[in-house]
Amino acid sequence: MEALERGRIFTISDLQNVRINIGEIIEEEEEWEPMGPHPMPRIATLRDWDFKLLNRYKPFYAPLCDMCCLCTYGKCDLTGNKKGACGIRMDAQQGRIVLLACLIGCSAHCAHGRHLLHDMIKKFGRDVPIDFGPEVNIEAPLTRLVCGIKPKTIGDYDKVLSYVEEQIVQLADALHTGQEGSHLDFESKALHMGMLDSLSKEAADIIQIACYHMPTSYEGGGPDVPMVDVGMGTIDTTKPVVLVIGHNVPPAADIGAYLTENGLDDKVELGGICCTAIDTTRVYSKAKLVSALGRQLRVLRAGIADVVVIDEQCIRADVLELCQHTQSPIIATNDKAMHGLVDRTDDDPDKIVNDLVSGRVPGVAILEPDQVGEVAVRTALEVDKKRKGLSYILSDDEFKCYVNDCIQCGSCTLACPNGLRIGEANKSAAAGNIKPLADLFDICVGCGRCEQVCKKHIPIVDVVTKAAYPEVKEEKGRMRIGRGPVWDSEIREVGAPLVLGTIPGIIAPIGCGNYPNGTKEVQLIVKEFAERNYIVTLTGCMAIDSALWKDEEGKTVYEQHHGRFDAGGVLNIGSCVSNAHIHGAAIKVAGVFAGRPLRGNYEEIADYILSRVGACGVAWGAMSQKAASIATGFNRLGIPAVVGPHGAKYRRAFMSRPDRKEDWTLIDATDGSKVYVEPGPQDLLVACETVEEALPMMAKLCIRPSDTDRGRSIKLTHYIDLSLKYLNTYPPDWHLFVRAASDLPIATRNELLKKLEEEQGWKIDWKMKKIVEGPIRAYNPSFNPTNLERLIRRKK
Amino acid sequence: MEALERGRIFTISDLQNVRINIGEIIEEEEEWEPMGPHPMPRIATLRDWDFKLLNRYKPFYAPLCDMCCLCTYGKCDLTGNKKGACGIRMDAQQGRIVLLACLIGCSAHCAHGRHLLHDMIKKFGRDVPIDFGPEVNIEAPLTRLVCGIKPKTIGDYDKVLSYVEEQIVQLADALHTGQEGSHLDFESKALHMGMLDSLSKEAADIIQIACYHMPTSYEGGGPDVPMVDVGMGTIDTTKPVVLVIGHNVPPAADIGAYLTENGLDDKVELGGICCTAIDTTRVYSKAKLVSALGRQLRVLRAGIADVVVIDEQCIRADVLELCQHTQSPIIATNDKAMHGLVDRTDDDPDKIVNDLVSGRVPGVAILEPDQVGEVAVRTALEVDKKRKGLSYILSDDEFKCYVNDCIQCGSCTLACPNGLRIGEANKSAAAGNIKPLADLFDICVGCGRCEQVCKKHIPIVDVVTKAAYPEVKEEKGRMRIGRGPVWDSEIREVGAPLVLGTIPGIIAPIGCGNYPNGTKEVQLIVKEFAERNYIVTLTGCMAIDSALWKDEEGKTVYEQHHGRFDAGGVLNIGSCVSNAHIHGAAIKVAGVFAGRPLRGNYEEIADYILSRVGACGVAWGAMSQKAASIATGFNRLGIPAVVGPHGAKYRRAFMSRPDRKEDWTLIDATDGSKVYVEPGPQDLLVACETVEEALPMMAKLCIRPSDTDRGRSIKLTHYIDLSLKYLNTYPPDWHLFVRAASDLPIATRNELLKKLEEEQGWKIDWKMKKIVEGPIRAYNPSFNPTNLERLIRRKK
Amino acid sequence: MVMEIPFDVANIAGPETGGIAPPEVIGSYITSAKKPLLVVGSELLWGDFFLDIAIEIGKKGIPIAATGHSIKGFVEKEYMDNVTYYNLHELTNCLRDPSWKGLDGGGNYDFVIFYGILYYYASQMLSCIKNFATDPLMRAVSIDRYYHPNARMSFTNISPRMEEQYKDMLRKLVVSIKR
Amino acid sequence: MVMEIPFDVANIAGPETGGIAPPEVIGSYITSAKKPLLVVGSELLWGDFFLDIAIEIGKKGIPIAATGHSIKGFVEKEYMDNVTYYNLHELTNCLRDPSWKGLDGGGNYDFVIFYGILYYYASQMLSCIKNFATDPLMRAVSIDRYYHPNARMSFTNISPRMEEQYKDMLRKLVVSIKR
Ligand code: SF4
Ligand code: SF4
Ligand code: SF4
Ligand code: SF4
Ligand code: SF4
Ligand code: SF4
Ligand code: SF4
Ligand code: SF4
Repeated sequence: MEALERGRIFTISDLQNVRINIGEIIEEEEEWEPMGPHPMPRIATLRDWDFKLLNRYKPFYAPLCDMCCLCTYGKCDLTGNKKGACGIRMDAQQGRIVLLACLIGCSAHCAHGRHLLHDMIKKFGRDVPIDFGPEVNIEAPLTRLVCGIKPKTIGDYDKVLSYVEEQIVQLADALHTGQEGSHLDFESKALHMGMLDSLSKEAADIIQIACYHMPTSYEGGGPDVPMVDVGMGTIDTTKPVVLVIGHNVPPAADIGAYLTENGLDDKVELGGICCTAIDTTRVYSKAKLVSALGRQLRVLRAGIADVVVIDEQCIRADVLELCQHTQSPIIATNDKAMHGLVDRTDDDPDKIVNDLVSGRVPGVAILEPDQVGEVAVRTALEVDKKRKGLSYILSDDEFKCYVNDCIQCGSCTLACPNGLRIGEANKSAAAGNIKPLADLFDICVGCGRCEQVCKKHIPIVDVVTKAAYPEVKEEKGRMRIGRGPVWDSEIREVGAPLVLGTIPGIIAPIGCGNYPNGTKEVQLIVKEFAERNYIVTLTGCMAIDSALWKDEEGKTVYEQHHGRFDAGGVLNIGSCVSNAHIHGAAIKVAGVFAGRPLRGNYEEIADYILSRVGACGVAWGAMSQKAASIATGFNRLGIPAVVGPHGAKYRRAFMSRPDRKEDWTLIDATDGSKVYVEPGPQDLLVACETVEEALPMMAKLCIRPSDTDRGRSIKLTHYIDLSLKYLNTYPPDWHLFVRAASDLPIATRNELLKKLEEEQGWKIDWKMKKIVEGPIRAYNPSFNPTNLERLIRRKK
Repeated sequence: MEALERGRIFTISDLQNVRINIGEIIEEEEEWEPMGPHPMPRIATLRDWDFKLLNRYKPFYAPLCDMCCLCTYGKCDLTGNKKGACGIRMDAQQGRIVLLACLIGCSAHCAHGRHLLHDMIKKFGRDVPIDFGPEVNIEAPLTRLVCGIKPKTIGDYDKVLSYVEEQIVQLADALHTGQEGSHLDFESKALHMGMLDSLSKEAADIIQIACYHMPTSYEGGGPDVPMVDVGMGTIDTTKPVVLVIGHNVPPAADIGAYLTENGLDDKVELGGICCTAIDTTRVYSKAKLVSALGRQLRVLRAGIADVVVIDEQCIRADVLELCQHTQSPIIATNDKAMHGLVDRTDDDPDKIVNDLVSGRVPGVAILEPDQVGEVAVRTALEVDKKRKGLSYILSDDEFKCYVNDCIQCGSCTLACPNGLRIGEANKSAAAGNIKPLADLFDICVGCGRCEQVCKKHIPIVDVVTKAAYPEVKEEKGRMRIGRGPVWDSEIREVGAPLVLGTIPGIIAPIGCGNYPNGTKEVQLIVKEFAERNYIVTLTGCMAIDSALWKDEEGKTVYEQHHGRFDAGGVLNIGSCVSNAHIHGAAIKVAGVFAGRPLRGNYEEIADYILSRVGACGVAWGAMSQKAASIATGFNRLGIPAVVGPHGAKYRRAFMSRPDRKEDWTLIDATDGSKVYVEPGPQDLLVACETVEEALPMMAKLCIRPSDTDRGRSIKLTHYIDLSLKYLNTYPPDWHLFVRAASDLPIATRNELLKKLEEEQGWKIDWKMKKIVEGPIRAYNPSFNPTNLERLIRRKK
Repeated sequence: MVMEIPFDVANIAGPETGGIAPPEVIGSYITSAKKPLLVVGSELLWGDFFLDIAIEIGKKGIPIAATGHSIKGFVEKEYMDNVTYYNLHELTNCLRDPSWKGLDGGGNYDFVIFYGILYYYASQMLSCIKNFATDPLMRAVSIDRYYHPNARMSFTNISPRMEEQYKDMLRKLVVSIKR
Repeated sequence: MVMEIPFDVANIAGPETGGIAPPEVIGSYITSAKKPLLVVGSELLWGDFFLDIAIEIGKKGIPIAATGHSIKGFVEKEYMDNVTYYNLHELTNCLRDPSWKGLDGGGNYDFVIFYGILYYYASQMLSCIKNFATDPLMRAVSIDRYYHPNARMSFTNISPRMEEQYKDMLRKLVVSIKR
């Protein structure tokens, strides 16, 4: 047989008497766009871009541990930037740990995507089309941008995920003792991992949207997605309750399908926690959102579930123990989280149900999603009967005993990640005032560490829940279900205002629920920015938690605001994996609005976004490794992120130094000249101590060097206004962002010019209302900022 | 176009006017063996097997840290098996950390293999045949066993590595906060990772053997491989010296090729450290082995290298700093370890050489292996001239000053992983006796931690080197170069004696150089077992270190013993990745000798090996994450491993409890009966405090339930004999292994029977010389041990 | 040196942990500083008293970086001499760089006093200073109601019912800062 | 309780670290044991004196598990009463299991004394006991020349030049074990 070259066009007529065993048929790809410079970048491909970022935003390290314990030379003491036995220094070691966190986070998304793909191909075949309706032409911005691939069917994601997997393993190798010695290279690798993370999320969400017909731009999708109930009070516990927890929707989807097929929609409650819950509402309209991660322990302890179905990620490691306590059988549905349960995949459902209902086994593993629905629902129906009348909320007497038992020893406070003063609250409850205890309910992140140390064996979490129960059981919010990708048509509308700055920015609250002061702050962030005409795009736990709070009229932020990707919109994009569409929106601004080529062109697009797209992520409760890789993925694409104070424990931040002029010199692509610019965005990753501090910070981080004067004046208005509102003062650096009088809001222009003259010593021509001297640069409407030499149009 | 199904036979005549763009041509695979039950197992596929192992060898945990710091809820205090904020307990957390270590280790091997494959396909194409000569039919035992694939060309490793990468990422996902709650499931995953590790190593070594024509069973391979020089004294420092460090051979191979092509073989020294060095000797006969990992710091400090070329793994993280000190330019050749150096791939060699020689840059990165040779050699030639006359060994005066400076404060001792008493040795040196200092040279693992804390800024490592220098500079050992796979023909010869026990076992010293008492102990292990007719198969650092010591006649263990896979052989299998061939040998015993089907049949083969193949690994200096995954890979396949005392810091061991009868009940496949057997092997992973303890332990761990009486008597002889020799006493448990008088060595049978009667109260029929009562089971020559119900031939 | 449990019990960073000292000792340690900086955070707003203490320290000529939203308090008290809003993360990012010009343009500080800052956030920033602001050495202390192992010196953990004693300690501290 | 640096300086496991105590205190603590076990390791062979101390403790009726190759010393001294060779890893694996029958078949121990064992190996085994042998509680002390944070009690680090003092401490310890 003739040797055939891979990738060459090969004409059948050349062959005679040949049988070909077709491995993979690659249709000749339509030439949808010429390939860019960096398709499927490897570790070193985009390192130059990373080093540019890392030079301006020099990695900042705050070790959570001064030791390294990664090999048996250790523990090594690295305090004071000392070297360990392998020669590594503290700075590189911190970079390594950051890379490790991003690795775990990215792997979670990628493995989830791969798992989905396996299951979906098995169920629907490889050829499920990727078609998101008339308004979405760029179906997969990250896939195009990073891989140079335009996916047509879910089968196309095979190579995308293989690429990601290969890269993850390459990066994992770099973690080995005796590899990198430079913290910058560790960070470049972490940024690479972050990019892979974003790509993986896009893959996962696209696969599930395609297969489950989740909302897109077909009817009922986009801004018009329906609302769904949120809160512990939304579950009717008189019915059998199935509770799903995790991130991988197929088992929950099967439960929904089983309920519908068997006419049980109104007889059985299907509720969920975290992202599986969000995604379940995208496929099954009767599903309810019980809570975000922060309340998982409390929901489980409250015993509302007759059956708990877990899949993967963000599941309490003690879920089995907790469910045994409330006599709720558990079904593990994913090989990544099997909790020691016996694998009963393919076993007779009758037998499994029987074993679960009788309590012979505390739970089972069923790894085939399509076998879960029947077992879960039938078990819930039976178990519900047995559990009728049982209550796991403390009785009044129990509550009293416990709060009286407390000796205010303070151990719980020392064990609490937030240092909550439980002893004091107990004391006050014992004296008759339960408010301090009840108030803890929202602030507590529900981790249970306090209970591990209480010498009086007080079930602290239950005590707090009891105190708050009157409100909790009424808790009923409303949330728009996850809408998935932002439409190209929406981008076309807002592209100009966004880039020019007249829509002041995109605020993207993402991720977990480790908030310093409870869920209410999330709602405040959403409200504050939506009211100021920012576009607010939510995903994951923050999308859920912000739905818990209502205004005076009883409306949640979703009810107060429209769901369009437009000024003042409050969008639930979807689960954690859906936040890839926020990247997607930024990328589409460059592609759809600015006409930049996307295919294999990551560096240019990231450069574009960094200088022009005023977007800012906020992970106010950032907790997990996924949050680390998500933020890092935003950062590589040029999008800054603000984290809550716990975020300082990620060990690394990316902050610039506005006082270092050399770091803030950009190239004007128009003529290649170097321009010293205002610090926009000043940081790529920064923690704020309080929400009051975070609000103006986020406004500031939406400022970009490319802003028009009108846009800048709007952004400055909000920056100054939010500072005045929450910090009672002008921000000390607002003048840095003033290039010309026209950058100042008209309403306050005089006042501000006066301040510039008096406080900064700027020269003002009061007649012309012009700034004559002072700004770091003059406003130049044709400024075409870039960090990339190769984008200079004509060299001078 | 018609839809074509993947994998189906597809006849050309059915198509008309069609052009097919061939993606990948899969030749119809010859049916070489029917597919076994578990090809390409996923996480849960072999979990039953794991749980069997984990039930007998219950995971033992010794935390190195009582805290968890993996997410921003932390640090969590898990002391006393408390739960963290995510609900995880200490035991599961330790399993998680073990999985993490194995992940990093396995990724190193897999990523190395993938990197090689990329480079080799680029250089040689996909079709390099995998052909290891007439004596090797089973070219890739692990690939067949795990994947069900019989690789024909290196291109076939694409799918093998994709499989591994996918699984690694799945397992990495399981590390995320909120996944597994059971330590058993973490361990099952670690075992899965260990298996993937072994497969990855096989892939990597097979690819490089195939492409570089490394020794196989063609002429000059196998037992007849040549010897090579080992030791710091073997480098002629009057010549320009290129020093290669790491694990990935292509850049070093290119250096060798460049030297040969340019007639510089005898003008430039090519020396190496670690596995790259081993593999370089497999491709370039003039290469020299300077040292194993343990001396890297000292070799670099000694400044013998004019150019240092690093690739990946086991490179000191401060290599750049060290090379700058000795004015040796450095070339980084791998994207996993770039050390912040500027990427000069594809740049003009003249310019690069110039920059390096002039010292304008301390080093460069060149990621294309075939560009390295020229730059490295030309740079060495030039730099050598500049460095002539420079010495980095302390002068006598400097040495005196330093030892006098020492105030015996003891800080260095507290910083030293081995607690070495440097202050005392300095004191003695100051008083004129340098022996204590010189003696430290071999014990010190060369980590440099001591120097980080010395308030007197004494370069302790240099001081020790100086004291030992007279011997060190004479250090010249001889080592057989890595021979690669064990031959099928060898297996055929030794299969019976091995399984029957007349060759008492295979001892496999593997891995790193973190020895408790220096390199000499490695040589002792090799010598002791080779002299007792075990087969000793070495790889990696232990292969190098054991070559450093000579007997009275000036011979090293390699010179004393033949290199056949046969009784008394001392084989250097190769670098770390080559130790897959030790798995391979065990697998071939089951396949070639016992005729068990291999394809996709991991569980059965592991079961076979566990009960029948008396092999035992020893990682006396186990240090890295790779060592963790290597050992775990051995374990899943049923091969035990002994580690040095540092191994206790891996946190987890696998030890059985011989006193728990229920754990030691096997099935006799002949009739399905349950048989309570002697504990063979007693442990799968155990640390020994001293080499004296390790020697009898290893002999014991070669005992298997399937031993014939003759075989058992030989194994017992060595177990008892080694105990008597090194512990001065009979092992307390030797009687457990006696089933019948015929299990006892004839020479000492009477004496031993007497002891059994007196000490254990067994009943002996002295006339018949028979044991009448006592043993835990009678010897049954037709016993067919298994742990797998499904292998019972006929159920009773 | 007395042993104390970190306010977050598992906040044990490694071999180098700071000591516990009474207000007078910390006060005289502060007095030894060449160029000190008082860094305050949002917990300062827990009571007028705490803000007043900061102002008293400020009045001794020690400049104040107001992090979190603590600046609010100073504005309300109309004390803005030498008080500058700064984000704590960004501030620490500057502090770790010896070439930073400081809030006054006159150069970096050799001594920082953390006060009124959320425990774990403060701890992380102290960790950065301990590990990286070593050449020249920057000394950092905390005068919060928590034991801070990453600071060179701090008080013990003080429970809410000891609030009065804590106030007393702060008063003593102010007195013992001589400048 | 005095603070001490672990003999391996970074051997800091977490919030729970053992105390340092003089020989008399450790001795009386041992005296309080119901069923103690002396676990010795290879460093016992560093000198006859150390071996003799073990034997003296053994003679008080405390059984000895000889780990590493320390058994050699006992054989040479011809003291084998209640001395059993055991691998330390395997021994600890048994100790962590409340249902283990012990060396005498009479049940597990409530107290173990580590002596003459390589520092880091001992430390790991003490960590296992501390974290997992909690129900019922097994107490573990070290009488080596090292501070062992994973033991409930141990001596301080003793440098070679303090060898005589260390021997003295061991003598005092033996005297203070009352059985
Ligand atoms: S890095 Fe984490 S696990 Fe390691 S010593 Fe520090 S706290 Fe412990
Ligand atoms: S990886 Fe390096 S720093 Fe970490 S324990 Fe090992 S030798 Fe020490
Ligand atoms: S640990 Fe228990 S007793 Fe102590 S203060 Fe907290 S709730 Fe009260
Ligand atoms: S459950 Fe709530 S109160 Fe208890 S430690 Fe966690 S956050 Fe603190
Ligand atoms: S937002 Fe964070 S906590 Fe919530 S489900 Fe996603 S990863 Fe989990
Ligand atoms: S992963 Fe779990 S135990 Fe570890 S720090 Fe996070 S919450 Fe704590
Ligand atoms: S640290 Fe330095 S001065 Fe102290 S004993 Fe060691 S070598 Fe001597
Ligand atoms: S270099 Fe040698 S003496 Fe120094 S700390 Fe390391 S092992 Fe100990």
